[in-house]
Amino acid sequence: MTAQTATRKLTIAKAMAEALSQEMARDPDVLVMGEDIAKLGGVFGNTAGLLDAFGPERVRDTPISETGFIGTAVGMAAAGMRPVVELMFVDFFGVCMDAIYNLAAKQSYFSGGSVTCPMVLMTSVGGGYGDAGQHSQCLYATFGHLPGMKVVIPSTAYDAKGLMLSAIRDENPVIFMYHKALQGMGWLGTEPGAITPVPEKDYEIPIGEAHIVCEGSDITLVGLGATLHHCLAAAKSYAEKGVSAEVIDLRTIAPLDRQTLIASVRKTGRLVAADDDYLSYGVSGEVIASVCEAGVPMRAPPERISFPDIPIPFSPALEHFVLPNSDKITAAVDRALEHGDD
Amino acid sequence: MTAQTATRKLTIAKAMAEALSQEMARDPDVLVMGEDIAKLGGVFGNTAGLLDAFGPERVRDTPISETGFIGTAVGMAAAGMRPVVELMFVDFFGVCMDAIYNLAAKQSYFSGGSVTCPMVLMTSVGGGYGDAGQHSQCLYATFGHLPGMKVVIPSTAYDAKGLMLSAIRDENPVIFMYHKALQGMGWLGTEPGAITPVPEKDYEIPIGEAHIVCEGSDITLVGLGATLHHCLAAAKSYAEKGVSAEVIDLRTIAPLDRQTLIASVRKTGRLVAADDDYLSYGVSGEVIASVCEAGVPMRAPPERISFPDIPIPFSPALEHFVLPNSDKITAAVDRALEHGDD
Amino acid sequence: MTDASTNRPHRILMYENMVKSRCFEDAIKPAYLEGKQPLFNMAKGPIPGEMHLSDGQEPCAVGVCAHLRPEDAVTATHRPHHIAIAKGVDLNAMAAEIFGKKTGLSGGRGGHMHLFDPAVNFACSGIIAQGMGPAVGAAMAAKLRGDDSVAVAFIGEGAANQGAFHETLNLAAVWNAPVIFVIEDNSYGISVSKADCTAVAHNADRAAAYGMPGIHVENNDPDAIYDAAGEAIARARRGEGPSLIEIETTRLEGHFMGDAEAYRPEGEVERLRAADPIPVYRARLEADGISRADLDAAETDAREAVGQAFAFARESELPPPDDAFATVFTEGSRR
Amino acid sequence: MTDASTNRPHRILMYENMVKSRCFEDAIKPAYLEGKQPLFNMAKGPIPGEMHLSDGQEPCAVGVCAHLRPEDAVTATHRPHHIAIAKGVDLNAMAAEIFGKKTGLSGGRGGHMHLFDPAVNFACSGIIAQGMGPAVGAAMAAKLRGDDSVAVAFIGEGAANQGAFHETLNLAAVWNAPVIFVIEDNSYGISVSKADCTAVAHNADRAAAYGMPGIHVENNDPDAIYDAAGEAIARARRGEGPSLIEIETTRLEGHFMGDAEAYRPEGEVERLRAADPIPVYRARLEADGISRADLDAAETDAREAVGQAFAFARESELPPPDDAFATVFTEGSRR
Ligand SMILES: Cc1ncc(C[n+]2csc(CCOP(=O)(O)OP(=O)(O)O)c2C)c(N)n1
Ligand SMILES: Cc1ncc(C[n+]2csc(CCOP(=O)(O)OP(=O)(O)O)c2C)c(N)n1
Ligand SMILES: [Mg+2]
Ligand SMILES: [Mg+2]
Repeated sequence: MTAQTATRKLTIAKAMAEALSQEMARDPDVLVMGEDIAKLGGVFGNTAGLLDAFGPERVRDTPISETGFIGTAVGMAAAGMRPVVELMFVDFFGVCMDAIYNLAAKQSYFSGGSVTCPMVLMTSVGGGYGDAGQHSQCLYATFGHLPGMKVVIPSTAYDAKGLMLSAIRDENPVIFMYHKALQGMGWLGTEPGAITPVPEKDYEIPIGEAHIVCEGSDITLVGLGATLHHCLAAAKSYAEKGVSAEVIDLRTIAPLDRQTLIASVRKTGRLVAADDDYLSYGVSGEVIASVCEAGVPMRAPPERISFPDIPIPFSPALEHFVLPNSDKITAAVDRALEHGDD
Repeated sequence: MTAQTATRKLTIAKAMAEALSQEMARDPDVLVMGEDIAKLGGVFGNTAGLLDAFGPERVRDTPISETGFIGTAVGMAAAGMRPVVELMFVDFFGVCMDAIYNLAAKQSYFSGGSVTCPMVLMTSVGGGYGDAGQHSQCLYATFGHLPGMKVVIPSTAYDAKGLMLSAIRDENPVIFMYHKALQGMGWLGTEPGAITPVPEKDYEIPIGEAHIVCEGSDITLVGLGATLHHCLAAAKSYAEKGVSAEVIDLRTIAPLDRQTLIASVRKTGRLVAADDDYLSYGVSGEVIASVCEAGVPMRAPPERISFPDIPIPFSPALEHFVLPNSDKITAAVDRALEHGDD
Repeated sequence: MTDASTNRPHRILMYENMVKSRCFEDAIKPAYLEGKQPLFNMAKGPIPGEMHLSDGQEPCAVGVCAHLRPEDAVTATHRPHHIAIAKGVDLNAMAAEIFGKKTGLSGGRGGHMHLFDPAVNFACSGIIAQGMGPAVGAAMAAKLRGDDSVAVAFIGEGAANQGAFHETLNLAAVWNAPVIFVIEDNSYGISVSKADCTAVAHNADRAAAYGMPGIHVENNDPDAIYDAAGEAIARARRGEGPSLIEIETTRLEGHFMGDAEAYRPEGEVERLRAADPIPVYRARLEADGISRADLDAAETDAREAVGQAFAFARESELPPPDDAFATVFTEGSRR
Repeated sequence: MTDASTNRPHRILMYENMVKSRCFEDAIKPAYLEGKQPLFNMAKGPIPGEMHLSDGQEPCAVGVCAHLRPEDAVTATHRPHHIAIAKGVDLNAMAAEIFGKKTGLSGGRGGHMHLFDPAVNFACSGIIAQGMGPAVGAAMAAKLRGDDSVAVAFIGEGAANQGAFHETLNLAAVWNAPVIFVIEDNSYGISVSKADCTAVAHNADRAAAYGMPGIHVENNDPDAIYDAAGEAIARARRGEGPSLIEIETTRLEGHFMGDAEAYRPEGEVERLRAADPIPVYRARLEADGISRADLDAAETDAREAVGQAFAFARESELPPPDDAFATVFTEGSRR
């Protein structure tokens, strides 16, 4: 069993479902709500099997009423339950953001800590499969910018399970973003690097800590979700050329682990940050600003690879031209490496 | 008349109302909709007099249905009208953001430019008067981050009229943010510097261009709305000390005028950016990132003064402690000036 | 159905809470204007920000809350004082919160639109209709735990045109949640009259769109409200699901303090004040034979409680500035 | 009321558009699966992304749109093909858009959920109920300009639980907008049945909450839909305001292509297919004496138009990558 466990590989979808299932078995206050999460098991597979295991009281399909059921989850959380709700695509935040950022995220503060809001909002992010401008966005910074909620995004199945268990047990609202290009649904295609061994045992991954995926001395590459894998691919190609890149997975967008970023760039003196959210007022810009305001000496100007400030186009001929990828990261690294030690 | 005009001073509220009134007289397609904008003339005075002048067909009070009436405005705009709608407080974006960012902002792109969306969304921002966490936010970056809309914020009555005329005539959705601390409603108190001479004539202020309010050589101070006035106060105090600060008013958040920022810091070598929106993934961070990624040589680490990543507290004892002000900017400038030319 | 006219203890308590609520608002008025005169500036004085008074709407609060237990949840709006008082929110901590003091319900972080008292399950919000979801959630939590407590969401008639109204009523009905939605129809949303923005004469009729009972209560009548709420709450406790109650009430003050109210028709305020529910209710109670002594005692108790609360609020310290950074997140996690 | 049974030109056109729509979907199916086999991967092939087919819902589109002029606006949903075709959207440009080609309606930027054709005032959206506001806006623009054109918003029954539904119906009623809201009730929102998420049996009954007529049309019947829509649209053109029409229809395919449909009860699809509205309607037309020749001709025209459109789409070029940056903003301004 343990032998099999050690080598057992899961997709992020299955890792999320396992974390939910294990926590629901452990904690009777946990329940799951959202569109198509019960009978269907979730459009993206992350609630598969829960209805059969825990029944319709604790695994609830909802009407297409995001404001209604997210607000309802906040009331359940205030009453001591631990709801996990799904917003099918993060693109839909516009119909329900008030219940998230003005209600859930501020309940602890407005009540001086006397009323808590332990809830998880799971939501799918990312494009690259031709789903166009209302079903392919990431919106990391949209959530990271607003106080009172924690925001996490796993880049592997291992992280997905550990972050989900931490998220459910956290006393605060946690936005759990899962990337469609990593999810492991056959019909979506998947980055193989996201499918990893996942222990069956209970384990947590701390929220608020970035993860140094590989250490390096010449340049710091920062990514999250899908772009983490692009960074790893780029790092690999440079390793062959004898260039040592340090790759950091943000894992948590809010609160942002600035110390880890600053320490890394202090060491390497070069920074390339990559994310697939819109560029302006975005994740990679915040990474660059955080490092620069700390006065870290740089050997080259920091660079960012993000999605440009345009709606996401449908045609693959257009979408793949503008999406971040490892080639774009490599080009930025090349530019950074051209700068010697001045 | 012209003599009087030259010296005539207006508040931002009156300048907005004058721009609306003049454009409604000039262009029959312009109409105004929102909560309490007709009979009441707008909670913040920016639509005063319009109902009497143009009647209930073109000046429409709405139900408390932001998604409904903003979506309606998009349909009107697609049909060739030029609606100006009010979202009373930007804090309410959460109940209607879909109609703004996913509908209005993407109509041109989704239609390949064959359907336009010439509409203005006026919305009040800012705190400092004890209105607490759901009525004091700025959310500049929340709007600036999402593509397809232009975002402007005037710091003076002169700018308010010129930006409003440009916004109404623009073929695209323009978010017009007006700051309550600058609005000039007696009951809100007002920064005197925002009340300026305003020509009665028709004039536009270009959207997308930052404004160098005063030139300087030792440090660049960047602000917008209320913090622009804090920057000017700080600059004044340094002028007396023989330190020459260049002060830039962003005026437009999206598209951001990076060239002007970069050119200024190339000249001064020092940067302090200040805004009253939340810090992380915010306006000042984007200013810093944009300058640093351009490889501008700096004589000191760039600094930002923003609202911390916390909900806005009610008690004045708390709110005024965390709000940006000219003292905080001055302290940052002092730190920057300590750094010599290394 | 309860016969309110014979239910003396409730009626005296209801009257006392109506008076207490009005005394509270009467105490707010001068305090709010301190430092705001001669030129009214919302930022100034011991109580900055917007101030939404509940004068005239007391019957809605007391008639409904008379049926509630501490464990029953109530969510209210930007105009929350009368409801908070009727639900039994700690009056000292509530007053202190409105003064932005350390001893306030949330240590001065929330202010008058953000009053939270978990001891009696009360919360409110400054966003129109935002409290409706949380009320459904509190009701579902009770249902899932198998106890018979209920939740009540108070909203104004203006909120009945907000999308959240539709989504939460439908969800409550589909899930058969023990929740009661109470509309305080004071016929205005700021300056916009109900008639100018609502497609039906009575919002109670909208209940049919969700297959739930819709009750329309006229004349701002505390006893009629008490009876209607009693039935709806008993129904919810029996597991028979949600109800919608629409109450015709009156807003005797402006939308918020400082409102010039130019949008009101000639003489409206005078007409409404002439029907002030507090003297009207006292007269009825006397006519029904409740002794003046009992009613005077109730008034005295109410006045004293409010006096104490404001004294406590004034004496309390402002929070230390660093408190601004506390309680953004709740520490710890369930292990 | 129009007597549809004698209104032959409309009925043949309606039949032709039903067939054209079905042919279009039948042409999509194999094209969509190209490159997605053996392992179905949505990202692959000439048509990536989600694909929501309208098989079975053709009567809703043709019965309503038969009454519309090019200047009448229509907003549709994520499942738009049948409606776009019935409204007269350029078939070549529509097919090319779905293939992501330069010659597409928006040059490949929008894809199948974002079809815009200003020539016939058609638009659709991937966000549930998002099109309802724009329909009210188009209707108000017509009203303010004083012409008698109308707007129609098509939604699914699942969208009737979204807040935007409530807000837009209320606003349309308050402003007496010439707009018709049409619910295509195919009894599913993805996997969730209407019964499991809707508090009323008939969404048409919700019209009463907005003081507007609510019409329930049974049996996916093109003629009944034609009649109901005719009245509602005439009413709107006469300035008598909005209506809500709810149509019982059927979704013969999955929610999107690739949907395993395990949530369907045993034999449901077979039962629905047995009542496929296209052969049913053809049989009725024949019984009513419309000649087979006329109907065959209509089918042939439909098939040819679709064949041409797909040929055009396939032959067209992909857009140059830089097109991604164009039309984010419309240049110029009104001077
Ligand atoms: C979503 C949202 N829109 C607008 C507002 C601004 N606003 C505050 S109170 C109010 C009027 C509310 O009317 P009603 O619901 O009848 O409550 P009342 O003030 O009459 O008690 C409005 C429009 C808000 N707080 N939230
Ligand atoms: C606001 C929003 N929530 C959820 C979704 C995801 N979604 C897409 S289609 C759909 C089901 C819609 O059901 P219905 O309105 O009945 O239309 P149908 O698919 O049956 O044509 C859902 C939930 C969405 N696109 N927008
Ligand atoms: Mg009201
Ligand atoms: Mg459906």
